[in-house]
Amino acid sequence: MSRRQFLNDPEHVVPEALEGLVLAHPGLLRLNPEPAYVTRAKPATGKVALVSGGGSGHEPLHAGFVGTGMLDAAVPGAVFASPTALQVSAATTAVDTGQGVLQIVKNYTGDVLNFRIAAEIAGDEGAAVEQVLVDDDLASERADGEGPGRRGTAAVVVVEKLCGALAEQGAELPRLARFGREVVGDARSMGIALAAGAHPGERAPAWELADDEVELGVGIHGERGIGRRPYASADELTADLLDRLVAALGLGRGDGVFVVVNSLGATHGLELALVHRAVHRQLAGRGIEVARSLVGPYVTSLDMAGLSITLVRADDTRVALWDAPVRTPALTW
Amino acid sequence: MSRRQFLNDPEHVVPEALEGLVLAHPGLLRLNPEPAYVTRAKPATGKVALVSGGGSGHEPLHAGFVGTGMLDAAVPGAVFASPTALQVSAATTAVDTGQGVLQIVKNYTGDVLNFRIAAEIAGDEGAAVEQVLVDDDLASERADGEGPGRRGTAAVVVVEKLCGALAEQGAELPRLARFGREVVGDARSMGIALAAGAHPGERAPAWELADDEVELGVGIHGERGIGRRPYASADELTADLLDRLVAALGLGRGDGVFVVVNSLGATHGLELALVHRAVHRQLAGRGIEVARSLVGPYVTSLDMAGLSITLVRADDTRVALWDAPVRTPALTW
Amino acid sequence: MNGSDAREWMGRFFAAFDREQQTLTDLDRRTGDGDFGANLRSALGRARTALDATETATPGDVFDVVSTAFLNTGGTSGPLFGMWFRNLAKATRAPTVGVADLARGFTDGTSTVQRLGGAKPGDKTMVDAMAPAAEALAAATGGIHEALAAAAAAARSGAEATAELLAKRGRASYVGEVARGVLDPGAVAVALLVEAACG
Amino acid sequence: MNGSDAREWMGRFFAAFDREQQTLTDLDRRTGDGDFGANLRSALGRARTALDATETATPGDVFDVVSTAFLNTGGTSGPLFGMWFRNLAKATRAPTVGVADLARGFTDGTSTVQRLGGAKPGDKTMVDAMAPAAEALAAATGGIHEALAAAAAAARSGAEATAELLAKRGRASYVGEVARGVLDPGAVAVALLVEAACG
Ligand SMILES: Nc1ncnc2c1ncn2[C@@H]1O[C@H](COP(=O)(O)OP(=O)(O)O)[C@@H](O)[C@H]1O
Ligand SMILES: Nc1ncnc2c1ncn2[C@@H]1O[C@H](COP(=O)(O)OP(=O)(O)O)[C@@H](O)[C@H]1O
Ligand SMILES: [Mg+2]
Ligand SMILES: [Mg+2]
Ligand SMILES: [Mg+2]
Ligand SMILES: [Mg+2]
Repeated sequence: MSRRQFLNDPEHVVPEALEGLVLAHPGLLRLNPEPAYVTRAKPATGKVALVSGGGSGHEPLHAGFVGTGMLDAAVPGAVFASPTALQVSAATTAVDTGQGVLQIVKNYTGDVLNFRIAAEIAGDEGAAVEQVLVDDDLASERADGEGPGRRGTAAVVVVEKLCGALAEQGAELPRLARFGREVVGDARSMGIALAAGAHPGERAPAWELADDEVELGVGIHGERGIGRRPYASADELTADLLDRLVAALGLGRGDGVFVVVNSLGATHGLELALVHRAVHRQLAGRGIEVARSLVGPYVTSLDMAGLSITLVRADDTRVALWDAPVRTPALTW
Repeated sequence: MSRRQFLNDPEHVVPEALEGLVLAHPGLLRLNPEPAYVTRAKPATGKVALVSGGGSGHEPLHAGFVGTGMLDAAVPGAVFASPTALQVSAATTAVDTGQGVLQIVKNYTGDVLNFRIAAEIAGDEGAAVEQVLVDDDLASERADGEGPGRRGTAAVVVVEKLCGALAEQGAELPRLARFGREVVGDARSMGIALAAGAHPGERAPAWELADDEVELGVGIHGERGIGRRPYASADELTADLLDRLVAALGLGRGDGVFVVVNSLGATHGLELALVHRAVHRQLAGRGIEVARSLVGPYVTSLDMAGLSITLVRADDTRVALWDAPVRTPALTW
Repeated sequence: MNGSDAREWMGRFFAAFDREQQTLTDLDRRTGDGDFGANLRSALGRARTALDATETATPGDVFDVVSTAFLNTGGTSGPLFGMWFRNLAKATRAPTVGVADLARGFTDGTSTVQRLGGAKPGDKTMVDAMAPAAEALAAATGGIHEALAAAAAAARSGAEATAELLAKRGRASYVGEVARGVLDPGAVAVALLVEAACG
Repeated sequence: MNGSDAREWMGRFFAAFDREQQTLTDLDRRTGDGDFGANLRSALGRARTALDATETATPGDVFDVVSTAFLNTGGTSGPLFGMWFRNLAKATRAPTVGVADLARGFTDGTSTVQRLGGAKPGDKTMVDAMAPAAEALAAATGGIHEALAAAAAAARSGAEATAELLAKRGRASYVGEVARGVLDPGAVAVALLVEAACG
């Protein structure tokens, strides 16, 4: 089966989409075209700046989370490719107002390398830079701890929201970085797909599944997951993911969590909502309280038909930060 | 090719999704399970109440637009089927606080019939009810004016937003109804699809397209459109839709419009954003100013790969109403 | 007619529908989308359950329950039948009602259905059985049994006449000539309903 | 070495790359993902254009331009080469620089690449050519030409030796034994670069 997309030149998808995004939110976003990054329309002052970024194809991540209470800048790479070090360092120095910059980086070799270089360059130019590495994807965890480590997936939105709120309250850079790393340590995600997505301009999905199979442990770059399992009801599939997440975080009766039920691209709101119901009921059955939830497309993998579930330990401090005002294209309250 | 969805019993998709939605927004929404409708968690007083509804499968419509500055209640039917008259009348009387109720109805035979009956029943029970019929879909316009008239599609979100803001300001029922009808008269939409969606529990898409064709003028119920045209660049496809919309509204140099670039379900944020760029540039080229835009999934047709473009004439009053605060699951500022 | 007469009428209607459900579905399959039998079954099932669980005094109480059951049903016929019964209920609030009350209920119900659905007699819809039944009741001079028998006969011949008609409203209007010669299921259901009143 | 010597060095490097691009791509196809030639071409194309458009005085100015071009490139090699050149630039800010300056630049560049990429000598990466070149410069006692010739020879034999190695870093580590016997393209590119310094 062949996919098509609405696009002009596949090479220009990212810059054209950035332009279209910023035109839709002139009051919130500004686009720096060269090197490409997106900042708040009204720069914040007197606070640590937050910068994130990574490959495109995950929209609304990251540019959709630029605004009051969340990011100060987002740096988009090509589809599924890291932004360059100079893009990141330019964005970093652009938003630094002297309080320093927290970079939130998803754990992929290219992103890590380019953000690390960007941090050095920005450091040479006088910016204090700290990094929080997000590595929540349980499927990519290896028992021997070898390899590049767990990938960064949808927990990045929770990290950006909570750190964004803490920065807005005037927290200093070292504390912000420490807090962000604690949140990451308490976050795990796992994805599941019913069908792969396709790259802009390509007409075949990245892989095919048998009718009675689902792909378990998919990432957000169209990679295959860690294995297949039989297709089953939403309740059963949810239970499969939750079992693993709850065990990995060691959650038990009385614990509270943030939940993200995240569309990987083409999954409908009806499906997400009913999976969220299953998450809620199953966690309640284990005595785990859902403190807050996000249900929708937050960290997509092009038009993959799939979803991921993220759990992050919640406590009163974190809930207060969650509830703090946020005003971005994709998250506002 | 076969589709799958995340679901349990296909018969229970709607009630399960409603439960999951309301669990995700406990501060905003309340669910009345029987008859099923969704209201604000904190009922408004001292204003005309707004009620909308219709078949499910269009999420976030309508329940996603319940909240301050927009709807007071949403009444969901089964997938692509009108809610019953008693569901609607129950919701209508539940939210009436004596100022009357404005029902916003998309123009489909079943919806029109059931809302009309609901209005009579609620009227018998003492509620003053007026209706605004939304019929923006240009593709279903017939030159001879015969038949059921234009379908109601994505303009309903603009109508709900603007009327919601006006109601919040204390406007009385007759003025609200008049205003809503004026907005509808100034609104046209047109949809285009690259692939059909599939009903929950069904594995085949509703129809197939050749690789070099797109379906023009699709509605939001998986129907085929008014014809096929060759697949082309996003800029060209956008121009095709805009030409028709601009002509139908008689827009010209100096006019201002609201724009909705709406995903019909499975269309990715990158695609929507770059189509929005095309809309913006092409309208600018005609001297038409984009006053405000919405870009995202607002009125979907299950997991259809497609989008619709809506234009609504904007003026200062309407822009002020657009900018008024709104706080709902799917629209907040 | 008192409350228990009305209950018995509805019981006979449910039984008649059980017998004819397949026929009605087949008619809708040939003129519409084939769900008429299922729509009616879910409405009448709900009505039966609700009547069993509800105390009713007047005929109006009985028809209110049936009306609610129909108004809780999807499709086109459900809400229209619901409003028809609602009008009948409004006209029959007395403990015992006569031909004039029934005639008023039938007449108001028919005009509500026409107003809401936009169908006129001759459009090949339920109205083609409702309207003659209402006229027969209104014109009746004898007792209630004769009046209802006349109404039943009028409904039945109105329904039979739909075979010759071309549909102007509802789904049957989409199939045009193909539905010529086929009875309208909504009109047939009305005939069953009024016939059931005769005991 | 002054600013125009540095420019000429870079010009020879561009030319050498043009000759060897296909070979480098083939090596990356066998050990990685096959985009090394394209990544390098886009970086060097950008460097060439920028050098043409920029006034430079010192060797450091030249290497800054090249560094920026690499840091604007994706992939793994782009940013690593960019940081290598950035360190070289920092060590060569004088109008004329000598062996000691170059040695310091090469050494700092290599340790930055090792720190950022986490590769050690023997991991079958560009480091296997960078490290011996830096050591050769640091150990050189003669003039700049002899020193650079020694560095070039060291880089080349370091690159040649990668054939025997099993990759521990980068994409080549995923293919394991399959890449045994194949040169690491990054190391070969370093050899080309240092050889170009010899004129
Ligand atoms: N506009 C109308 N006015 C009156 N009766 C109608 C109208 N449209 C349809 N009907 C009646 O409804 C019947 C079909 O009912 P049903 O199958 O429940 O509706 P649907 O067409 O929605 O599937 C028809 O046989 C006809 O008698
Ligand atoms: N961690 C690392 N440290 C140093 N050099 C590396 C590392 N990983 C890869 N390389 C070098 O990069 C080269 C491949 O570069 P390139 O093709 O641009 O990267 P990618 O693997 O991202 O496609 C390899 O030949 C190797 O020399
Ligand atoms: Mg039918
Ligand atoms: Mg039907
Ligand atoms: Mg490569
Ligand atoms: Mg690569």
